[in-house]
Amino acid sequence: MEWLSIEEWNAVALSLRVSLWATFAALPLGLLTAYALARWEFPGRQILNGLVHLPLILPPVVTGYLLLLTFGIRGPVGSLLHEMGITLAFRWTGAALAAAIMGFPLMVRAMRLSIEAVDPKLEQAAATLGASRFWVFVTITLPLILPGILAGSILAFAKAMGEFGATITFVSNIPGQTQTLPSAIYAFLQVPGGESSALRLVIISVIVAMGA
Amino acid sequence: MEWLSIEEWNAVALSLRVSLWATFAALPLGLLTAYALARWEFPGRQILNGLVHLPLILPPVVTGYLLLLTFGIRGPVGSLLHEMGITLAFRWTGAALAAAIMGFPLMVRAMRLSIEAVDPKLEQAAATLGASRFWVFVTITLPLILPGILAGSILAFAKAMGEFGATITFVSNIPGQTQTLPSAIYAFLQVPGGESSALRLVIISVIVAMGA
Amino acid sequence: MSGVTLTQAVKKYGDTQVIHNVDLQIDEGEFCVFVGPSGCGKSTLLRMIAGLEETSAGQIDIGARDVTHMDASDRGVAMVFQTYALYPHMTVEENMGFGLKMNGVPKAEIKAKVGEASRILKLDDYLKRKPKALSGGQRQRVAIGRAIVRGPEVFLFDEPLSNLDAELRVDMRVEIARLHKDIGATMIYVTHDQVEAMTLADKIVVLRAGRIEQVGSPMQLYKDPDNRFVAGFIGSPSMNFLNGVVEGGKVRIPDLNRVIEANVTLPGEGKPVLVGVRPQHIRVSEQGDDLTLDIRERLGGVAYDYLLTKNGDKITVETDSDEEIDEGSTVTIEFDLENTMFFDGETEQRLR
Amino acid sequence: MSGVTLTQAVKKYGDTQVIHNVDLQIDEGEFCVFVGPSGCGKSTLLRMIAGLEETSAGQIDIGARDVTHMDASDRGVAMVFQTYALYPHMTVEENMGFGLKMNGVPKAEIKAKVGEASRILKLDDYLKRKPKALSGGQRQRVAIGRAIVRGPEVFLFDEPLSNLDAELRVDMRVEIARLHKDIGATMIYVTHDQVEAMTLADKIVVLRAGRIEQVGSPMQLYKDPDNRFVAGFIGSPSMNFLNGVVEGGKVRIPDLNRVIEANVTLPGEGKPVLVGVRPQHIRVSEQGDDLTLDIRERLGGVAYDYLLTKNGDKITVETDSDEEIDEGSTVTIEFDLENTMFFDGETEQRLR
Repeated sequence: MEWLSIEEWNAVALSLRVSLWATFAALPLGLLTAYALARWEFPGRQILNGLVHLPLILPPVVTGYLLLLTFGIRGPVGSLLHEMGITLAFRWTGAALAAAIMGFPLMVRAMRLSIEAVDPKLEQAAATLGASRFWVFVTITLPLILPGILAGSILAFAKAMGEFGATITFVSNIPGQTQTLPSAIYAFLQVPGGESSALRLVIISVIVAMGA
Repeated sequence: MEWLSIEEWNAVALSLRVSLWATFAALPLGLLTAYALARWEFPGRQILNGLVHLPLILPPVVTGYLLLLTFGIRGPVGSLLHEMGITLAFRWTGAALAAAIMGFPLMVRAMRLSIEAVDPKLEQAAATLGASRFWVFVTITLPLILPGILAGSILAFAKAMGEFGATITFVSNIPGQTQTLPSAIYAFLQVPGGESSALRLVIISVIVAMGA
Repeated sequence: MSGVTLTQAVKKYGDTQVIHNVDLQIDEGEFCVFVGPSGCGKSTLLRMIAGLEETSAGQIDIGARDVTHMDASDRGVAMVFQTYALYPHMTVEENMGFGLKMNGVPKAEIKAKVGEASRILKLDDYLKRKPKALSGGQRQRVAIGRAIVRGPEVFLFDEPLSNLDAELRVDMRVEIARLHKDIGATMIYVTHDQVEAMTLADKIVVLRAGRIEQVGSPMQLYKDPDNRFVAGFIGSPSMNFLNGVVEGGKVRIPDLNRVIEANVTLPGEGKPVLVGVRPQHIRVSEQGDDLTLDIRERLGGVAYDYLLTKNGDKITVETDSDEEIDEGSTVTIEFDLENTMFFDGETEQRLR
Repeated sequence: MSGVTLTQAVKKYGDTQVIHNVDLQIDEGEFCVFVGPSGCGKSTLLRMIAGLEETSAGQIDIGARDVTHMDASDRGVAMVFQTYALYPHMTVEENMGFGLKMNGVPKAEIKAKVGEASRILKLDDYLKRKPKALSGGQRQRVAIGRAIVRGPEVFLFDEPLSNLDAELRVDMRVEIARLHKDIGATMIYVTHDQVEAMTLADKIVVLRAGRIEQVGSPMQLYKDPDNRFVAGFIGSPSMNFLNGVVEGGKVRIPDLNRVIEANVTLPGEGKPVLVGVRPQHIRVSEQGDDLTLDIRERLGGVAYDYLLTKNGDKITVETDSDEEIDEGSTVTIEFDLENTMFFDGETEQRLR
């Protein structure tokens, strides 16, 4: 990649890694949450729904701050993880966590809509035709909601690629460590003469966003 | 306000001003766009739809950068406006523009859904009962979509209150000038000893977000 | 009140023509029903009269006014929709008074007229309710009331009973018939249900594929249809059509191994004709083996025998006898010449 | 194939009981129809047999097996839904073979059985299509085929014809009757349409508010109903009920100013009774002024006269005469004792 400086290339690679990890790690939990919200009646359903949507409602900076409080080295979960050798704050893993949490509402919503669009009669018909619960899910439900799963993942990935506020607040903007694409663009704009670097990264961002 | 410093108070007041202006200024255009997308068939409808959703898809930092290119003092629109005595870049008006653009897709989507939910037969029935187009809109359409207009405005306002990436990129982070609530939180977190200020502003943010 | 006249009315969507040069005269005070299978253009034609669809060519007059390019709101009509189209944010009273309010009528007068209509339609107890608190039948009555209160020159009904269940549909049908008798206004009514058409109409317009097939009173269409389509569409169960061939001035029916007389002008020797007999005019007889009695349906007062020809064509017979011929028996049928119609096998036009 | 037995079956949602201690025996190979107005619990009862609703109390047996708490997939049934419930991501062939595939049947055998069913149902040309490329009637046939191929012990139909238009409904009704005759399987069929019930059933179960009102063959229910509800529900148009009072061992009908004989055990003097007469058994006569002829509907072969009593109650009369009594005339009615049923005015039970 001759037309990208190492620093720029680092930001692109990091962003891709962060976003892919964020999307794939969130996928099973997202599907489970979407299914639970769409199909199950349980106490606390409304609370779960609110919780999932929280990152959409709160300012990203606030979400990042709350992540810092919780998962920072001195935070309740963060200190625990730190003892187990996992550090999130100011690491790329933290950026992935922030991206996953910011993309989670979008992912869950798309999946939930696709699950709600499945006529329960289709699953009931399969049951009366001799299909067990597992086979009903695999042969009927899953193929029907696949477009929703895909759409949700793409939305989450795109959100992760563009996420800035929560990331910069939670893991800061350390080149090669936590400097994702948007952080890098921002950083280049602060430095005199950085406009051309910023422009190149903007173009990459736009291409990725349009592709997704 | 004794428990807020002047700087903190400034950020809160500025954010409210920016968000209210952004919401109210976007309202008529948003309603028109939503109506056009929901009801009218015209060439370029898909393009308009894509354009409206662009700020949702692009990373906020990129949107901010594009705003800077367009509305900056040296940008094509910005230089024109500058000659007319209107400067947007690095001013609170620019923050309002950024907030309006970021909230626009959410506003339009909510309004559009509510317009699409109105059965055209209701409007047709009114027409056959002798109501002109104007009265059909005022007596039938408007009351039915009012909840959607309200929801769209609240969403846009909440988005404006939380917007960070585009704002900081376009108008930077000048205390008392362009330092909105999220920018201020971010700024306080960068300074040693700023955590308590940040915490207070986070609490205000959360209250506003929950209220909306 | 006024009549409605369509002159060479045409509707096109882009290049697709859905209404083909329709000429029609609906007299003042007449109850006119547009009937036909789905997609025949009956609703489109109604919406053109209402002003909800633009007319591509031709002319539409209501009374003495040419309304072809007039706004719906200026045509002096009122339309009742299948889905009721009540305003959810208004009470029953406000819904019913809407038309007058839009025309600037004083409040006291609106109240009086709404009260009168609600008395006729037995809606007095529901005036303060919102539509969602009403049953389907009540909603449809409110929609009709809203049209009555407006006092239009022409009432338009677009399948108003299709969303009601069967029992209520019969009740509302009778109510609409009584309404027309009472107020005597011009009404145009669209339905796909030939029973509604038969029971309500002064004049039935049978449509197919955007063209008028026949216009006439219900009994005219039943007793004297112009073509196979109308003969098959009007009457329940549908008329049976047997394939025939002209042979020496008579008609041979291969399925029945029989040659019958025909008191009509037949096409040339060897040409195909269709022999039409209604299920009510056929008797099943065990003196033959041309047909099989496939299924018998008993409905209490009446029974239907479904017979199969050797080719698998179906013949329906209505019987009210308790006579017992076993399902699966071989049988034949008898019918009288006076109850038989003949149609050209190629053009499907009635032979007279 | 097996019969189905319900013993004291109960369904509750929370505190609301919707099925009340239903006892029912459906024999092997029988065509049993559950019929009743909406909300009567007929679909719930079917879904309890299918295993799609839990049974709150009581027992359900299919053949010799107690299936009360068994999973739907283990009950050996196959259900046909009103909305077809075809799998949009599978072809017609895959839809029809689904049941066998789930039961691990080899591909060749699936293909053979699907081929056989598609031949019976005339679906050969559509095997490679997706459901969305089919018409409503074809979809319903695929749904029925899917159930046939599975080879269940019991077929369950939940209002399978309600989404079809009137004409197709009659055709499909006849096809289902023929199917039952051909494969002779036990079938349970839910409908709100008494015509479907009358024409299809070996045994009709009339339900109201979660309770069985009467069980019997179609003609038993028509000719010998146990109570007013069944008498009014079975038969079209509905039976007329006139208010009467017991007076000196006879029944006085105030609306007709008349005292009639009754060959049944009447309740005590002065007690109310209902006099039931079907529209087919009434003659309209001009020799009286008890009633008004409100509206006459002509359907071609048959006509309905709607009469009003002085209280505004409606009496329906079916006539096939062309006789012309003007709408608005004052008339009276005649009917024979042998065609008259009496019901207790308080319990609404039949008096015999």
